[in-house]
Amino acid sequence: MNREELQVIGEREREKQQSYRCRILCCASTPCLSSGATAVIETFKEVIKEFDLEAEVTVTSTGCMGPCSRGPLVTVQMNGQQDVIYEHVTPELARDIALAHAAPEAKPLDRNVLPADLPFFNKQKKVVLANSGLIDPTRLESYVARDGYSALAHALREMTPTEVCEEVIRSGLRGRGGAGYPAGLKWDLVRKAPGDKKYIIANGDEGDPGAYMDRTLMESDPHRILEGMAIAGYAVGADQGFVYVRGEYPIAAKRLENAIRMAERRGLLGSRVLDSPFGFRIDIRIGAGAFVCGEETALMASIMGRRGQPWPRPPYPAQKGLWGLPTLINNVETFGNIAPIISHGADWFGAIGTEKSKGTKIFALAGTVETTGLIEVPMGISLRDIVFEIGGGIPNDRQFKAAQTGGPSGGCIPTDHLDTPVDYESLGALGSIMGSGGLVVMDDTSCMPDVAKFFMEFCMEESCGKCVPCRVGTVQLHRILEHVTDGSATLDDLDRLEELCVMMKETSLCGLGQSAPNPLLSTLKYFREEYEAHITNHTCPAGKCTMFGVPPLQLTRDLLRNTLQAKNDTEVS
Amino acid sequence: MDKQKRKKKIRLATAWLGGCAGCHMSLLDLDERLIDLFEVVELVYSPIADIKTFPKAVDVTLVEGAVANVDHLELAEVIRRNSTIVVSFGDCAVTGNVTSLRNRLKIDDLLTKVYHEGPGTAPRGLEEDGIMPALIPKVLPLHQVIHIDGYLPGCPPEPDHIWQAVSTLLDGQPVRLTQEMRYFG
Amino acid sequence: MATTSKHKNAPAMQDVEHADPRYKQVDRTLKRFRYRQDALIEVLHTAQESFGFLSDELMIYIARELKLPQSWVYGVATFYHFFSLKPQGEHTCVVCMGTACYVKRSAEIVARIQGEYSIKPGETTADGKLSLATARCLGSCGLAPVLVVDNEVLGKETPESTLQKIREVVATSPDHSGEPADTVNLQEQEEHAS
Amino acid sequence: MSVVTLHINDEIVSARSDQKLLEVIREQGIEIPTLCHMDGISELGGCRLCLVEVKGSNRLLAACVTPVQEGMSVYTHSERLVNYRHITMELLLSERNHTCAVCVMNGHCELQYEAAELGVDHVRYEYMTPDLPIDASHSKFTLDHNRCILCMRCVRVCDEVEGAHTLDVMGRGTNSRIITALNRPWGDSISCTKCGKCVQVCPTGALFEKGSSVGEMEKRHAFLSWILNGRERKEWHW
Repeated sequence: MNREELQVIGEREREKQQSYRCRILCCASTPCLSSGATAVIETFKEVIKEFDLEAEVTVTSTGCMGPCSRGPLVTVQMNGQQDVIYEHVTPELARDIALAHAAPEAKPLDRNVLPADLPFFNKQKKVVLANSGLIDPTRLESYVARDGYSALAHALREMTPTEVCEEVIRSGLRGRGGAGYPAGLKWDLVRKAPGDKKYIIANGDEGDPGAYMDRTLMESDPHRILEGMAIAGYAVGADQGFVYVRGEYPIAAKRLENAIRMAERRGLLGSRVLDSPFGFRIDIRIGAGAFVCGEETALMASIMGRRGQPWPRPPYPAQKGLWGLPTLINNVETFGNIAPIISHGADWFGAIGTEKSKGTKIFALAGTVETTGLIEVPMGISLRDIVFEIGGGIPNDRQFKAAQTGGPSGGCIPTDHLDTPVDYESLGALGSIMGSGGLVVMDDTSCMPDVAKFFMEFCMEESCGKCVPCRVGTVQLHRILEHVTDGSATLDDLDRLEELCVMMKETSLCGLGQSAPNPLLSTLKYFREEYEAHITNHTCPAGKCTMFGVPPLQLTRDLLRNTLQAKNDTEVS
Repeated sequence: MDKQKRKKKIRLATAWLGGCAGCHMSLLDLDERLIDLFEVVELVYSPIADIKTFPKAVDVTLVEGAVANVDHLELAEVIRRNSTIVVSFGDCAVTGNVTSLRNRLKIDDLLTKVYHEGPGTAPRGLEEDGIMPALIPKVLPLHQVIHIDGYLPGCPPEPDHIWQAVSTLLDGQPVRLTQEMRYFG
Repeated sequence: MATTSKHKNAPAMQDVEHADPRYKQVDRTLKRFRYRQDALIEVLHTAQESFGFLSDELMIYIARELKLPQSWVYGVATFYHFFSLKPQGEHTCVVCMGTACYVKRSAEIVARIQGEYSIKPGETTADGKLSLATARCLGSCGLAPVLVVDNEVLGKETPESTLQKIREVVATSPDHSGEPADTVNLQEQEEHAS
Repeated sequence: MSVVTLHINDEIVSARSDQKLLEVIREQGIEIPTLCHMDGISELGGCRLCLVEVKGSNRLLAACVTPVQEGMSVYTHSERLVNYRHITMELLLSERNHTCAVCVMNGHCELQYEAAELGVDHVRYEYMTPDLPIDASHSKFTLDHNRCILCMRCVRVCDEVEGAHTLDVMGRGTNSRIITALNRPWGDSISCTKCGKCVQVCPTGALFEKGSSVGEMEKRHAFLSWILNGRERKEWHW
């Protein structure tokens, strides 16, 4: 297939869509599926069949629409009218929706409609998720109809690999996996690395508990990632790519596999991409349940079929990666940004976001907030806007306490810093990280030492065991936190806690160990009085921890007193 | 040690918690140096002396053994309260050592094995009668129970090392051991 | 390689592999990856899907086919949470312990199940009826707390509703013809949807 | 091979460009502790004792895996490093049951030596006292998991020098354990050649020859360079 044929496919698909008077889009990503989307889709199909509406109404399963807690979600598009989004759709409601919109004088229902001016949608800026919820992720044509693969075609025909790298550098795009290393610089390093065999890896091993951006992207718009990878392959001179998908995401893996097959069949991947001399293949590797495999060297070990243990850098993957060859490894969300950058140009992209953090970021908004779900916001937006505008505030009249970003590698941000702009530097300055984009909101029923313990336990179980500070340090930190939360710790323990945290940050081998103390350090920094309340007053301000009330040693002393008492009693009698 | 300058003798105590008394044997192996020692110190409490209660206002206490039962716990607290300087004396006090090998076992299993299954079976209920001090769930090194001012590892510490540590202490210096003197084991 | 199976310590593999058709699925994956050693994890995935768990015999077979040391295969299989070296119970309950679910107190659900069936996460009841597991985020944070009972995803659960569900499921007699009619597998839902 | 110059603790030093920092530091007579490193086998970078500060890098680098670079300025014993090594050693001692007094390697143990060297006279962290087995099924050697510090020297020497790969490691994190075959008794292993290389390179009393009692086990490392030199120069091809 060449560029012209690609345009024809897109044109034909658009015409076909326009021919329907009413298009019903049903979200079919994991959250909506688990709240009953399948039955809703079935109902729509039945109704269309029952009333012979095949020529006028079409039903499409799409990717994520955003407000997952309000699922199953359904969008209805009518020619010349504004889209209507329905929440909490049941099969009964689906029937009503279909009939209401299919009627000659179509009028939306007055039930379960999400208002069009909902801040949840207004405050967002969709770049990576632009297609999510609007296209059928299982059909290539659906993606092509929204100018899919045109960026790849453009890059292959109009740009040299160097120019592609320069464009990405100029855009200011930074890695979306967490650390925020400039993506273009990485690409350029791999491009300049000697050798004619190189690899591209898309990191979809999203391990942060509370984060599901990458899964949604892979499920909702798989071709976007493939296109980004192919452009990267062209830019750095690689002919093989891998998508490493977390094992917990079977649907994402399946849709990607399907997408790869279709792209290969159409000549968008394979030995001659779009009839050019450039050849690029993509394979999928399924993770097997190890958080540490999100770390790039561990991930590569896992792709090579080994224990997912990181190795010391340098040498960096750009020089020596998979099988010792230069490897470009980026997060799937990073690859999701590539096609828009090539299509619309670096300047367009650079206009979004802040000085040092360009573009948008996808967050998985979860926890105690009115509307949870997946959001994409321009960098630099304040946390307050995210929590109170987009998220709609804290339910049940409770107070906001902290926002946890970056999962087990990130930190907790308290009320005082709610107006902090969300970008790499500002979050870093607060002792947290952008991370891959988990954002969990906590209300005043959350106990901070307990939250720190939760994350430390996570890191302890996920530590690969290669280096001592992480392997043993996490265990010791967790043990001390256990003592804090059961009321048996001392103030000395707090000092020891801090010292060990700093030591782990500086001496651990990989990112997991280096960032594992972050949740602890940030809660200790902003909620120290809570720790002290546990230690000195033996109380948990949030009412979460079960306290001994007295340290175990004291308990033992009571035992001693009883023993002495028993002794005396025997002597008396 | 400058014996002439001292007017008042230093009040020294040694205590014996959960250990094998090997450290005290090693102390006695100071041999003729003991004579020098006792010219400047007064031994106010020790398993090798017949004193029943731990006295007040002790200058230096060497504690052998780990904290294994409630009696140890109580004594450790008294020692800390009544002493200016407390030294963990030997590996059991410093690390738990052999005494702590039982930490992997449940106390009940341990007592059953020792008192009810072995030779010379004791009548059941002995440990519940309060005659035996209750064992604490895990044997602890001394510094996890009370604040410690100096550590003298070794199993047992060599008499030379003891002499080095004690003589610096008596000179009013903190315990500072050279590398070859601070080996565990 | 033949010498391996003759050795007294290795189980007689030849008979097992041909008698059991499930080895064919493993063979297919082996062939697909051209017996490359770096395909180990993919092969283990297939093996686990076909057999439900990785037995010693299975791992010895895979080690031999990929010409990898047995300790290597075992090291990889135990590194990743996905691989189970023990057979699972008839019914499984996976409770999500991701941050969002934890904040919404999924730990209490685990504690209640633990109390009722006296099994810890990762364990199976003595009668082999129920396996309890915890997961690190099932990616349905909007529905927290989330759990999966026999492949059915349940959202916004309480300890009571969970226990009731588990009691119902465990009470159903094991249906060897497949899954109970009312359970809907996520994967199947996906197939329906697309 | 080109030559580079660099600063180590403010002294100018020259080195071959293919050398690792650790080697150059040791050539200067500077003692820097290591437990996972061993001349002759591949590097692991896991014990984190040989971390050094390099000017211009905000991360601490493990000397055993860091290649020398022209003009780099390295500090080996800053206050921060000394403190971190101290903590690392405490962590190691707290992880398993290192009861020196009843260990076959008492007095010859690298862990014991480095602890004394680093001034660790007590451990401030809680002892984990895990319940770990001892594998005494082998006819010549014993594997005591209680003393293991997971330095992986045995795994690497078995794979790289002996070529048997009998040993590997299972599990992850602090639950990692050295295994033979499918975590079966060592004595049942069909790949073990009983060469004893793993025993000789083990820094602690985790691997020892049967029949040795407390303090009797001493390890010899010299065989490794002997074998490797011989292989490299093909000395025995006649």
